[in-house]
Amino acid sequence: MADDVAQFEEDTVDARLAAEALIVDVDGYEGPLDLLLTMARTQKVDLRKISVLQLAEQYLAFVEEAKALRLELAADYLVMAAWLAFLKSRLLLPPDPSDEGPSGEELAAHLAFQLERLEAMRKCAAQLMARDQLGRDFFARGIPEDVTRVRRVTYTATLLDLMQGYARIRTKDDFRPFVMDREKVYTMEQALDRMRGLIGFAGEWTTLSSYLPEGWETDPVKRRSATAATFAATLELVKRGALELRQGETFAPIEIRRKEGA
Amino acid sequence: MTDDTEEKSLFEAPPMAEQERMVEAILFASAEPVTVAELNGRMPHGCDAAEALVMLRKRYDGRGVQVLKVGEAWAMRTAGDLGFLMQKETVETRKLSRAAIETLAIIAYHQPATRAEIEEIRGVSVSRGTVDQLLELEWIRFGRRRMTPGRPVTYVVTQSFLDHFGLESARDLPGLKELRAAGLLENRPPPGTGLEDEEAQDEQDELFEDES
Amino acid sequence: MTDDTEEKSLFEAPPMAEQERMVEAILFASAEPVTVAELNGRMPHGCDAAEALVMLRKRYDGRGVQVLKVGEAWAMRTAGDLGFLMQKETVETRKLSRAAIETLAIIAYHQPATRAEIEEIRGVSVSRGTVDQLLELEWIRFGRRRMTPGRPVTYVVTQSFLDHFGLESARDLPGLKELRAAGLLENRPPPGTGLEDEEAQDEQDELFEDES
Repeated sequence: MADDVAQFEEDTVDARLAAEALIVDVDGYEGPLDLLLTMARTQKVDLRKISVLQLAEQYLAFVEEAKALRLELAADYLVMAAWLAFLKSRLLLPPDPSDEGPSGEELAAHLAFQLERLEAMRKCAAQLMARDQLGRDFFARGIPEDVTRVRRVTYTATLLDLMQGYARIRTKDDFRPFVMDREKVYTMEQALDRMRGLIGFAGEWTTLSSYLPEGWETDPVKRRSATAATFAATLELVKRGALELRQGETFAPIEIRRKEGA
Repeated sequence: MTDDTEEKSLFEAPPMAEQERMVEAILFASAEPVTVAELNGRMPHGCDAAEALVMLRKRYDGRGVQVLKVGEAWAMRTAGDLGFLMQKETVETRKLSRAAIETLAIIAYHQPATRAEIEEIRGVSVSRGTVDQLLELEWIRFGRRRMTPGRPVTYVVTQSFLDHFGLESARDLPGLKELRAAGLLENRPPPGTGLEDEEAQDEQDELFEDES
Repeated sequence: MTDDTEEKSLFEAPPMAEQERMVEAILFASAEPVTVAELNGRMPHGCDAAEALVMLRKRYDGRGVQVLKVGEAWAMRTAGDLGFLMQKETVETRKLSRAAIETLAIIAYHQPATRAEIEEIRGVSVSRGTVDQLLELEWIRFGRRRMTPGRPVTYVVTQSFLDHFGLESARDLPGLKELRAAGLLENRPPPGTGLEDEEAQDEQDELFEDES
């Protein structure tokens, strides 16, 4: 028996080597399980009561016959034959207590389950195809009306758009070629020009802020710019020796005076 | 009807209720209208499609689907009043054009405003389409005619306009001063004009006095 | 019904009879099944398509055209017993191979099913072409990947499959209950391999939920 198994294993290897040669599949069967199912039906019993041993012998006999006829079987048929030969040995020999693998009965039960399941699926497939089918027995609408897509455009605007739009129109006359907007910037050159004209009158200590140009004292942005420019201009004039500069303490008003003899 | 079908035999014509079912199924599945002759040809021998059609037509009276005569043939169609269900409306929201926004703003701030006044303020002509669009949106409507030569029509903003922009009245529109505070008016009034916001507003009020 | 329609207002949902007409028109016009969500989306605000469908289905009971549930969607189809009238409409379909039919049945009853599971059941390898053909027919589609080594793809049946075979859901597959009871839909691995696929069973339970 063990020799047989070895023999089959050899055949399997041979079959693999011959893979490129012509392999005659078993006509009309969808694989070894299908063949087994057909054989099982010849036992004419409920698949649950089938004799797996008898089935294995039937299959092995079939394979022997095929070999005698010099038919080359597809590899999976030979693999199945090897497995069934192994199963047969398991079923016939008394169980070896030291053996850990599944018993012959368990393997046989699983094969029976596989056959029953395949048979059940065959039946389901047949039932499914026997149902009324769309386009053959029942029909969909012959003139389907497509959903037409209507695109509607709505327009929107926000209050901000409106206000910006209005502001744009109302200030349109102000638009001029692009230049740096310096309306709130008082330059040091402007301050120097102004201070040069004024220092002649600065005989006494006077606070710097009193020299800010007219109209630049109230708007904080303008005042800051004018203060900075005027301060820078006075530093320049101090450097040239035209002015004197003092501050009583930190953050105290800065005072200026014409330098005597300048 | 199910009782009737039991009487059906191979040798007699099916009962009329059954014939009606047949006509119904054929008209439903057919890709084009079907003539009475064709119906009779497809139905079992002895059927009277014309009579079945009369019954079927009555059955569908007032329903969502109608049995209609199309030329010499018959067809089933969805009821005309339900055509709106066969349309899927996609609403696309677009931003109003700059010209439309400016025109709308001028009408809102200066209403009632004539086309000539709008053009004078914008400094460019106002296209017919722009005004029509605003009329269609129901944001502006015609006001009283101006009692000046030519009796030009005026435009005023509508309640829809106020609703859309969340305003109680057109008077709630922010004035130039507020626009400036909001940083929307960067520029000073043109030098030499001396026009402060309030003055400008007064002038407008004068201009449109009789209307407001 | 005509009395009811007079009560129709812009702010209330139309009366149920009117909603039924609408569902009727939409289903009638469409060759493809339409979901309840899509029906509600196309009908006026406040409509209850699901309720209208119950009424409509009853109305068409025994008629030449039927209102059928197809998965999560609904469709109108001619009655199966009238197929003999429709030779003209019959579409010749490519004949499926035995392998394709069995593969389809295995996927339907065991879904979600991996290729390995199909092969295990049929005892033979599944050719690429067989699966491709079923995918092309849109009768099967890819399901979630199985969270087992190799993360194999699974196959499940589609709404088109249900529509084609006139099934409300995969739960209505013929003999499903009996097969489950007999344990024939269990994923039973060969003894000794110890590969119990718990997840496969859970997923299947999900798909056939109400049935167990």
